[in-house]
Amino acid sequence: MKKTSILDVISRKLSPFILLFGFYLVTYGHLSPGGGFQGGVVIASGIVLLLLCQGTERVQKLFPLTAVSFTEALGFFAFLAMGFLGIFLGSGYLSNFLPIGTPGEVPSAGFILVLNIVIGLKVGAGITLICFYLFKEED
Amino acid sequence: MPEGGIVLFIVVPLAGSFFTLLEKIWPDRRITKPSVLLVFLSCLLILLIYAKPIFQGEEYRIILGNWGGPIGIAQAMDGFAWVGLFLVYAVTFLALIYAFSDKTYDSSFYFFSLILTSGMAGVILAADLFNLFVCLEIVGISAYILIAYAKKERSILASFKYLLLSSLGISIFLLGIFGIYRNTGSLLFSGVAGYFASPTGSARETALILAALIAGLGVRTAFIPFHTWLPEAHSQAPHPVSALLSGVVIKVTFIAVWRLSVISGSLEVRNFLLCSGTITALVGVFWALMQKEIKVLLAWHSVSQMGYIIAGFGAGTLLSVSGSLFHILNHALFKSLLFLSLGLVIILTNEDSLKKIGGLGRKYPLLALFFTFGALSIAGFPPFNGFVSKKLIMVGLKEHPAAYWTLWITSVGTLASFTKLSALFWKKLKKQPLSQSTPLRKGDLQKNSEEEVFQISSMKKAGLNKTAAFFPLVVLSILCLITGLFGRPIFEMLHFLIFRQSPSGIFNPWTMENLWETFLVTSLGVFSYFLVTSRGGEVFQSRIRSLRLSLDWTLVFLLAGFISLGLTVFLSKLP
Amino acid sequence: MKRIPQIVVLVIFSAFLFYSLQVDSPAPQKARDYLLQNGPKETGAVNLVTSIYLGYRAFDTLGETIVLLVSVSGVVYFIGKKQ
Amino acid sequence: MLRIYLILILFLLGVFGIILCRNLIKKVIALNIINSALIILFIYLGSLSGDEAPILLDQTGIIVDPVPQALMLTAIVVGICVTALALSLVYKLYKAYGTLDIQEIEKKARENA
Repeated sequence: MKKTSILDVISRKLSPFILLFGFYLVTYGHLSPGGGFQGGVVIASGIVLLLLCQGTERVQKLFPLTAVSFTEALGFFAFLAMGFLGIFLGSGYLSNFLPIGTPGEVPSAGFILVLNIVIGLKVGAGITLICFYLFKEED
Repeated sequence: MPEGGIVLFIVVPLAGSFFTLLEKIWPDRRITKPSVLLVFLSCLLILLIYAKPIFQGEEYRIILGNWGGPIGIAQAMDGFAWVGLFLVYAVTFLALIYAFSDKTYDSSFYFFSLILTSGMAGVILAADLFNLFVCLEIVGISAYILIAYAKKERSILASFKYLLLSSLGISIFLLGIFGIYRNTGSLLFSGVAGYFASPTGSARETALILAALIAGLGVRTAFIPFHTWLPEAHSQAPHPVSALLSGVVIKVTFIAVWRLSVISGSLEVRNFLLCSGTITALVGVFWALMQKEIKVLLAWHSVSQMGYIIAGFGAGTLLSVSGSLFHILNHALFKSLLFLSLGLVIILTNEDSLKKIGGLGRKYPLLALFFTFGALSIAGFPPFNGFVSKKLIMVGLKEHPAAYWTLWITSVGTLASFTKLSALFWKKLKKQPLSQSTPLRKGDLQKNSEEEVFQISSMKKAGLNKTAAFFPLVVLSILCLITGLFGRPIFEMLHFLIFRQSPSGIFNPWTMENLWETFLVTSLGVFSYFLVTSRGGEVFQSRIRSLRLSLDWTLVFLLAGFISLGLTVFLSKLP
Repeated sequence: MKRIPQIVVLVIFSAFLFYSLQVDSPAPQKARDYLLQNGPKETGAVNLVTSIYLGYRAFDTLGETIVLLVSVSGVVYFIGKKQ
Repeated sequence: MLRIYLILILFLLGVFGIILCRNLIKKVIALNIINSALIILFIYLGSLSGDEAPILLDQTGIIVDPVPQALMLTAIVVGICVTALALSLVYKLYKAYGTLDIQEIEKKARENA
């Protein structure tokens, strides 16, 4: 079955916008509907679209496997470290220690904004890795 | 010690697991073992710091992160949780030291076990239903991976069956959380207590909620309708993992069942637990007696000893409840001692069926000694700890004669199956065991193949570091002995931890009548051992062994258990 | 055939659920009313769902990222390496 | 009243599937059906007490109960992780036993034991 070039072109053009939308969902998580998980999954779907259409080798140049698994592990321990900071600076484990700012503007949720970004990257990397390993074994 | 420190029990193993991940990136710098040692020593240290206030009856309840309002996650640390945490850290520490001795376990094994430890600490400290759900999921997912760690066919199949069964159980548990949230609007255990004190929902909804909560947790505690996954999963896991699973993981989920049934205060759940516990004990020991593989026999024994614990809790009298907590502690000690010591036997002879090994006592007297420590304490022999806690449960069960006599027969069965297991060490095989050093001539092999013959390889040849393997066995044997000798003070301490008042009567296990009863049980046990290993017995054993439960039947058992629990609660709630 | 008793148990299970699961009235709204007043003040987030799962109940999210990390390393452990 | 019965039928569909299907992948799919049925159940409960998204930016009506939505985020990701692990176990089982039918796998396992 000859590989048509439509998929190739479309995926290359479409996935940057998917990734952009994913990052929007992550960073605006505390204002508009969205947040770490939903944004992370949208980022993962952008990368998986590339995986499906371009095949695993070419995607590995853009998202090398070691870097993705590194962000995943680091994301979890950044979350853990934020918890510890909560003890020293805030009032208890996982409590807010950054200034809250006025609710409604972008830099407003302090602790939650940083956690959102950490979770977004981690879920994105995690689900890409799962799909990557399940696809990679196929070809 | 500020109560904010409770969360350290969950977070310190997590921080430790970070270093085991680092080893994947820099494999040459060996940081896994020191980080595991550091994690467990610091956790035990924090536990000791909390010991003094806890034993004076202090209790810590915190909302994580000190957020206001009814939404925060609550955690509670009381005496009962202290005993659970001590159990988790002590037994996991010794099992991981045992794993140090075997080089096949690389850094990812310690990563999964550290996450398992933090999940178990989370289950014990949870005072919030949804947090309990998440921690159960953490314990579950790391247990699935650890069971299938050896990547053998049978262990992957056992892990997949366990995954399906406990995922269905967790979904039923979610149904229970749904019911609680719908009626109380909060997920805290205090909300649950408030609901069961004055149920706003109708009788049928309370029945659904209670049955869903207890059945969801029951799958992980393996009492009778939900026990089907345990023998396969515990026997196919690597040796330190099966010691961990039998010794600690099922106890931790039973602590959650204990908490929920105490909060719900419903008598029907207690009676259900009593009769299901006694049946589990009997079924467990009966099937254990029939097995020919060492670890399957031990796994069936975990089922039957859990039956003791559940029946003790179900009876509800002061003596039997503290006896069952004491038995949780003792069972974790001697069951992990048995799994670890027999794991060494299996590694050395790389044979795990009872029929093919014999006469190990002469070659490995130390191993035989550790095994006898574990076997005597599980069978309930006087100086060891099984004797004290089993006597407590039996005395507490006096009012329920049916349960009393079933558990009495179970102790006879336990003794019979452990004489069968000890045949490993004293029974001479027809053919002398070939030691590794004698060169095997080609002719020699055919001649011996029909008799049961095995090669004993020495510890070094099997690639085991002797001290790391024997250290946990020594510590566990000493602990078994100490908790046995100082049975009464420990019992009084546990009694105080649960009921906040010291025990009324003086419980003295060392009466002549108890010793006479143990002697009777021993003689009956040895007699039934010979009965079982007789000609007819062997045929009967192989027929029972051939009964295998397929996966969909285990799921149907789960649903049947859930329905029976729901109906008993519903029928009793009818006005 | 062997499936009959299984189907019987399943039918009883469904009947029990149909009979006992009731969702006629919404849950008491203590949490939502509390959040309406001092949700944004305490956490600064306007989206209440995010303020719950990253603020009030951040520990559940921590537990869940552990599950994700363990599951990914489990998949890598079973499928990743070429023996 | 119909909505709750539809959700319950979806849940029971999953339970029937996980027990009666012989193909392993169908059992994993049935597990997902059970998980999504529970998620819909919780969200449906939350939606009973209001009709607007829980965002406090110039909202007019009564907002929906946000707590079940936050809980279900966790349940969704837990469902994904368990499915991913189950699929990798199914893959290893397929490589080991050569078939996806649970009864053949159990027959083969009994022979080897």
